[in-house]
Amino acid sequence: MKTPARPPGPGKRTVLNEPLISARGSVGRVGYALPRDDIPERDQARDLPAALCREALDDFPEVSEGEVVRHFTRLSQWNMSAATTLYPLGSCTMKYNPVVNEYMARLPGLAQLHPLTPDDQAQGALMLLAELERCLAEISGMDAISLQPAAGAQGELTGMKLVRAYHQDRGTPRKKVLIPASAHGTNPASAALCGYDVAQVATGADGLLSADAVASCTDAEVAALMVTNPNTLGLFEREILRITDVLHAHGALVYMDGANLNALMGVAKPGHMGADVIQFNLHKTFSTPHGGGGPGAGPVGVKKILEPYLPIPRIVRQNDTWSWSDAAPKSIGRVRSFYGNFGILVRAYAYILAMGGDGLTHATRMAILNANYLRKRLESVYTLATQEPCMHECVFSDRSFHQTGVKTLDIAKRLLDYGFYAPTIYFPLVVSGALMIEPTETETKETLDEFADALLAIAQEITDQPDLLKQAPFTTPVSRLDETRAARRPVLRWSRSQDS
Amino acid sequence: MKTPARPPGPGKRTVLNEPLISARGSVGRVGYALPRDDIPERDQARDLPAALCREALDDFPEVSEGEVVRHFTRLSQWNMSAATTLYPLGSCTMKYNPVVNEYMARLPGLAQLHPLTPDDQAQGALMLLAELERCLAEISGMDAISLQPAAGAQGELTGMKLVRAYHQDRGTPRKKVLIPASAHGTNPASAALCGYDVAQVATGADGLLSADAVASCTDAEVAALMVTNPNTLGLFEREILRITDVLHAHGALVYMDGANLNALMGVAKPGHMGADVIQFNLHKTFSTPHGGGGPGAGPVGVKKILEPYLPIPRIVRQNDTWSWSDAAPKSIGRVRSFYGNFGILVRAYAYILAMGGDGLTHATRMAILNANYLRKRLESVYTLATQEPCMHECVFSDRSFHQTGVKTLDIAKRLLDYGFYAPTIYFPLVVSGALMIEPTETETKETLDEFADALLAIAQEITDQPDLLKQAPFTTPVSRLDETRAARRPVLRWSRSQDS
Amino acid sequence: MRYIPHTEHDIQAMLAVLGVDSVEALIRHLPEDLRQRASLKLAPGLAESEISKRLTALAEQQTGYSPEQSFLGAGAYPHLVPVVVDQMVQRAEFATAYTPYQPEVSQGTLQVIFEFQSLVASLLGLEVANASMYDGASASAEAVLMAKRILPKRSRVLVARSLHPQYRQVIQTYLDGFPGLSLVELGWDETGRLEPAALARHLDERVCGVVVGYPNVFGVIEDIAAIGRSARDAGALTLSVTPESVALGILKSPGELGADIAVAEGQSLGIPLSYGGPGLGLFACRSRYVRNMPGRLVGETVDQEGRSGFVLTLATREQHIRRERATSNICTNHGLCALAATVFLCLLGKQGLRELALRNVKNSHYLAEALQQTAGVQPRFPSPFFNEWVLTVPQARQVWARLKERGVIAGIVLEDWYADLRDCLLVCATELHTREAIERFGQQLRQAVV
Amino acid sequence: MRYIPHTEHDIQAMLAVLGVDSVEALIRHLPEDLRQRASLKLAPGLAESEISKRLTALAEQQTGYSPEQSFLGAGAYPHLVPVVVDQMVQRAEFATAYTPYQPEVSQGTLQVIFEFQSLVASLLGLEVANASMYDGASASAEAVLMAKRILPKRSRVLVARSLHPQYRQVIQTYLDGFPGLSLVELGWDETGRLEPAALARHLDERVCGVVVGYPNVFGVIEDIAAIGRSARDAGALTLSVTPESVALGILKSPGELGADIAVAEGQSLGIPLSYGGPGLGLFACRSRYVRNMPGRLVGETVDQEGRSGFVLTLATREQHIRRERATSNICTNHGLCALAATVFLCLLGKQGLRELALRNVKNSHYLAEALQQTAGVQPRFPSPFFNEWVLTVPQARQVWARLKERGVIAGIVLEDWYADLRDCLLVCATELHTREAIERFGQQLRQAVV
Ligand SMILES: Cc1ncc(COP(=O)(O)O)c(C=O)c1O
Ligand SMILES: Cc1ncc(COP(=O)(O)O)c(C=O)c1O
Repeated sequence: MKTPARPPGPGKRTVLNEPLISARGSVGRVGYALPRDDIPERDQARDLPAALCREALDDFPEVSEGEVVRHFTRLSQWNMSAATTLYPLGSCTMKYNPVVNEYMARLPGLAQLHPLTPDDQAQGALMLLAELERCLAEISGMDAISLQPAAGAQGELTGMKLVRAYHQDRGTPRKKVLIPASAHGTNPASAALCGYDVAQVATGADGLLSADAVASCTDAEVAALMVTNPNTLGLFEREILRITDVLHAHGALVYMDGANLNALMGVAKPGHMGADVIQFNLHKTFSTPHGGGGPGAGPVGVKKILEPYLPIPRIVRQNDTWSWSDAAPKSIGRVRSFYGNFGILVRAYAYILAMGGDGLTHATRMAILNANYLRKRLESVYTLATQEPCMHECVFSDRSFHQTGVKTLDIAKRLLDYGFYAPTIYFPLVVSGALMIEPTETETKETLDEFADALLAIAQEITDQPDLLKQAPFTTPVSRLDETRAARRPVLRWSRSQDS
Repeated sequence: MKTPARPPGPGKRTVLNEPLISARGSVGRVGYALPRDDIPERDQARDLPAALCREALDDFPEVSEGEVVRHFTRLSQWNMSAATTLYPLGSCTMKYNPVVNEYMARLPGLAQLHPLTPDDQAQGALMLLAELERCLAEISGMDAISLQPAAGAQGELTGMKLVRAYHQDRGTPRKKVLIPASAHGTNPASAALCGYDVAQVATGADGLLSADAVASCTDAEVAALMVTNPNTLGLFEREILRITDVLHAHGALVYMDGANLNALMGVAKPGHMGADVIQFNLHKTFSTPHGGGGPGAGPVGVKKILEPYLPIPRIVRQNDTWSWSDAAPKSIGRVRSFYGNFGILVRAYAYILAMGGDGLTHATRMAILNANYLRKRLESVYTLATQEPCMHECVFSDRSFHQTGVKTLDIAKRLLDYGFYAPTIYFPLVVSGALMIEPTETETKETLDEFADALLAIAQEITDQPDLLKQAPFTTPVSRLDETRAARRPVLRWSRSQDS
Repeated sequence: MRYIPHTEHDIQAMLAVLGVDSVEALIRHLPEDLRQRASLKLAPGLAESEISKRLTALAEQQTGYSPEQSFLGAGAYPHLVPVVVDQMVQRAEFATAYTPYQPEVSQGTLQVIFEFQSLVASLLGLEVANASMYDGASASAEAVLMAKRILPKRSRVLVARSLHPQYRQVIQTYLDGFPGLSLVELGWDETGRLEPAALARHLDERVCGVVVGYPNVFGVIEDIAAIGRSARDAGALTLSVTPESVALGILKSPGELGADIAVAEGQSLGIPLSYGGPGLGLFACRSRYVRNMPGRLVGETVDQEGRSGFVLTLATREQHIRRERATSNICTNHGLCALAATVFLCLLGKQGLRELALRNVKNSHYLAEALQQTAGVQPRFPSPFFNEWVLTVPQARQVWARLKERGVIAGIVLEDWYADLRDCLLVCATELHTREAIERFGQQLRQAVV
Repeated sequence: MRYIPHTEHDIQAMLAVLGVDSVEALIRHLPEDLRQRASLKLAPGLAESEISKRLTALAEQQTGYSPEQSFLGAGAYPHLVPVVVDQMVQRAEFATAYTPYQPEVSQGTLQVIFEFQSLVASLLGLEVANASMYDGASASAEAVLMAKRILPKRSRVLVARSLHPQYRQVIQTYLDGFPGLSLVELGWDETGRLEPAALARHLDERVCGVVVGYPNVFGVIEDIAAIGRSARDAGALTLSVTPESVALGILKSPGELGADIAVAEGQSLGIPLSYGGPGLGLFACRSRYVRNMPGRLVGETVDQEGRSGFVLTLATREQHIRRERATSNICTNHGLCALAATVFLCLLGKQGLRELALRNVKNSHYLAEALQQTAGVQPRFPSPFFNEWVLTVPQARQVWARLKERGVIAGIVLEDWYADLRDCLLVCATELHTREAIERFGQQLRQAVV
């Protein structure tokens, strides 16, 4: 482990600056060619009256194909990514994304399939989706699946709509949704989007939700509890069965945020814990690339009681043919066009095929092992958010270095100099200056050791040279950016003046 | 144009060191899976006696798939490349490599085709090759083509074998090959490989070959002249017709090194200049990626008189079917297995399809314009190797900065700090400290200006701070490497001790 | 397992550090009755070549479907995708990074999003665009909610019935249960455009926004300017929704016509059809509404040395800070699709997008002419269109089925979506439809209509 | 033109700087009678989608060829290629760089080559390997020339006739006209191995090297150790040639058996068949001969701060320095194929390459058994083999043709290569041949032999 110098030695760079693409190019330059036009000449103004037509797209680039390739290739190198380094973002499950899945999603028969292709001509795609539904049901212990939601948050929204439809259907619309303080921001946002009032349930000092705390908030106005298990501190909610019982006893439902399913595959099923509805984050647990911020996929799984409300269309089988059906009078409707992020679903399915049942179980176990190992290696120097045993991620707080003036943010920035992406920081909110580390099962022991060594070296730097940290990072394409200025005087697009 | 600082500001890097892959991994770790073995159990020792079997490949890596991806992805970022910056290597024609060609070469029907597939089942591939032969003949003005040679140098070898076979066939084997002093090293090496004595013809002070100089060396022992046109100074050999006449008058042949064909397409044909045989460097003129050093492809084109000697097999057409034929009693034989670098030939063919005849002509003209433009922008500060008008590349010498102690090498290294790859240096040998710049037609005027500005800024640095240049580069993954040590104590492979 | 690096030795070494004797010990704190004993009932893991075989078999089971002879549009459009787009999307540094929380090592993603925002704002003719939404449909729903945030006292949103029905369904789903906002649908007139009388009837001080397709699901080009004027007069916002973004290469932008919020489906911009997803939601608005916008935003700023750089900004709108009071629940968006669209738009550029749009106009109008050569076939709405339109065909459903048997997918039978539009087909032609395919469709139609 | 950026305006601006009025003026110095007036007779340029259509059509014109039912080997072998290999090969930083002349910005390529050299040296069991040659055949020829350089006084090279005939042809071509070196071919014995008597007869002080296939073209595993002993006794070098590198995952390495120079065709290591090219020449030798080696070499060294780094080294052997006295004329080699093989070997690793090799042994021997169930079919040489072998089949040529009609390519008819080997087929099975395909071949053979 070499400590990065300050200022660094010669940088590891082979690419210098890259301006905005709008600053490249030349009037009339092109990077495309349309196929030959063999259709007889037509009067364009007759086909489309000039009054409907826009002026030229003047601030669009005019660049050659080679310029485009160079521009984006250069830009790409300024990213850290899971393919180039440990990317231990807690709650995000940045595991290795198998390359074969990329090839599978691009098979012409899948990538070029129009969503309105008559069902009898799209049997392969339908079978794939039906099979994926079956796999997700088996893994989660839920009864029925809808693959439609485009991401975790849309899965939550869908799930809460189901809850709403359920209570409505029973003639007892309810007003409140309970959400633990440690929950991910999308949980309260999704509940609110469904018109629910959000009531926060306190998380215990141990980071866990107690059945008593839940019971004390639960009444006939509670539509559901949104609970994450393992929760955002990486802890398995040990009282989950008692908790879900409390809700069910009050006629309320349990929404389980399945973003942390990577800690459960083959180990425990949400369906057995009393969850009535969960979402899957396929881009996390099932290893589809995160794409710099999506696309992901957020299927929902439900118990039988909620099945009638699932989004339309649903896949149904008749004899040996699969088809889409809108015949679901109680359905909440649609949450997006067509059937879901098919390209992502293909990748997730390919991943499940590669892993098999035992492989998925092994993944979960190794994810837990990795997180515990890091926790152990760091706990003597960094303060754990809680002493409870962790599952697939571990959370530290900034308590031990409060007096040095060093903040969690500084540690995160300094880690970049050591060649690692930073963990999730300042989340969950219940932990002071949280540092939330999720290594995933695809990292090697050696990498974990290097990462732990880096964090330990940084701990030493906090003591020895706290100012160093406040200036970090030193080895990145840019140094710390002025976020205040960005928010005060937002510049959200290029302008012509900027280009020159 | 910002001058790079010394030492640089924070580097543009997001990736730090990457050890040898042998330093990664763990005993028993794997990065592969074979398909399920459904063949009945067999006695391995009966199939293959143990005495024939090796011990374990102990110094092979044991790494996961994710480790492999990360290792090579990280390493890739340490390269400059034509896709990320101007790569103005003279004589190498580092033009933009169209991405579509990569997809074409990977079409399963081409990429998975076994070379011994019966001809009637490989008609598409054969047609493609036949069509490519036709295109190359048209572009070069030669009568017949063999696509077999794997690279330019193998094309030269093939060509010289043809020359040899020709003279042999006439009962007058000859001993000598004339080669101008400015020639590429592969020319004399290829001639020597064919058993010829190499006689050097002096290049004139203007960088050109004179017919008189050639005539004074030509006698009945001369088998051929190997001439490059435009030559390696980027100059069109104006006396080429007189020169080739001299050779032919003596019963000798003319080999033209076609590596600089990018300067001639649609402008002039080697076949009209008296060339009897040329090689094409498809990786240069026809834009196939250089691959960090190949694979390329080096087809040869010949005049009718040499056709009988072309390598076997040749493509022949009967009615509407194409097939391979070995029926060429005078053939020199084979220079490699099968038919040539098919995957590269596909890319070159796709390139020709994209460009069309006019496009290729335009490419040549713009390549010439770009080189002349750079020449003009630099000539007042850098000393031109010759005042002759240049074609697709221009060559400067180190004469003007001899007294500063700065060498061509230093300028090359300093260019790296400015974000550009360096031109070819110290070649051609006839120019003192040559700096040989070939921008190609795919570079924009803006990039040429940035590059010229960088070279002008460096010229200023030569005057102001010559020591700076001798230390350059400052912004690269490593600084200048000790080449003497590498050669004195060669370490050509990893050793177990190194890994730990 | 090739994706999981742990050897038995690694595991033992790690357990030793942990001071436990088995991985099992790490999950022993889970309630006994929740711990799964049985293995997952999934097939054993496969090698790469087996996965490839399996999926190739499924991919090739799309019997009879031939893209060349399919004239399906209706919310998803076949267009050329330059391979450079795919090549850039495959760059692992883009594909395997996540939301750029650490800007110093995410400038690649951030600059791309900034460029994307710039291009989208320009395409939609508005001042600000966000970093992407899931798709056009959910973006429409978010736009409606945004209008409500801007005009919180108002309780209605008017939605053209001619807006793509899936988009309307999604808006409806998002609105269900959303407090104080209901949806009113407005019909179309004989031109296929939003019926002015209906608009006038419903446009009052209770209305926060008017939502209209541009082009609408019939391919008809709505008069956004007129609608916008009416809406503005009523103090309501105009929301335009474009399911086919290539149309904006030639049509006046929603912004210049007066839309306050414009959304679009960006699938046409370099994203494969992929059986309908992932798509790309484009979202733009006037800058005065930026703080009500859903989704991520990237802004330009400077670093400590004054160098320009990019960061996520105005995040106080978002769920991770504002939680239940956020402008949206969106978190993971469609970043990689935004990259694809950015590369696509850069390649096509100023000239290319227009040329592409015009080629769509030309091909589809040529097809329209070819189809109308069959007696009884005529355009349902006598209005200009971009690349799809509705035609009346006697016995449309049977004709559609007959054509399908001959390998031609004659768009969709519109009755499936609009019970009141009998004997109508919605067909589409893009730059990918060759003259031959178009003429063949014309001939086949003649034979199929008997 | 999308690949060429010059606008008319750019051209004018550049011409203005040059002080000339046209591009034409820049080539006016060319002799008038050489200046081409007519346009090139080539079709007009195509758009990307048109190129793709054209080439897809050609690619699909390989009528009737089905890789699953093809049992062709004979110098080119179908093997699994993990997609990671292709993904790395597509990294533009590798693909579009050239020979790493500037090591400071080429460490990616250089380190890969260093790793490649390490893996190849280990695979071939020798001390030094170079940065790659074109293919196995030309590498063999270069190996022969190298032997001559090492033993310049000697004038003969002995080549086993059982070496792949294309390799022999290439050696012959390289030797033609090469001063002072001629080729003598040695036959095989009844086991298919190099005939010891012939070797003994020819091995004298005129011989610089003995070249033998390992396995040879019949799939037979030669006794390199014995040959090596004889050669060493005669002061000659032993040159082994492996056309199927996967075999070296299980066979003893040429180096440990006593080969002085070992070459191989690396196509099997992650490189697609691609109708026979590009392949990959592997080349290794004892370290005392390194200065006689052809091709590039990468060595490890340190930079000015003492950090380890890689450079091209020992270049004084090469054409760009030594010119006509170079050890070879090779310049551009097969760098990207070397990258592919490196990635392939890293993925398979110590365990995988062996497992892969054993699977080849198993599948091919199962096939051998299946084929021998047909009366009259038997192995031509009673020797161990790796994954291909020669079988005697009554009326082989007709049987081959009948099988072809049934969709099975029964390897090659060996008589085409060896007139004296009548009624022989050379067939191959690898890990890609399924049990089903193998058994089907067995059945079809039974039906074809009548
Ligand atoms: C715990 C948790 N829940 C929900 C989400 C939301 O998922 P998505 O980003 O896919 O919308 C996330 C991730 O961002 C998460 O970590
Ligand atoms: C002028 C010239 N001739 C011949 C060659 C040899 O070509 P190759 O490297 O493809 O063997 C080259 C390039 O390296 C060259 O520049």
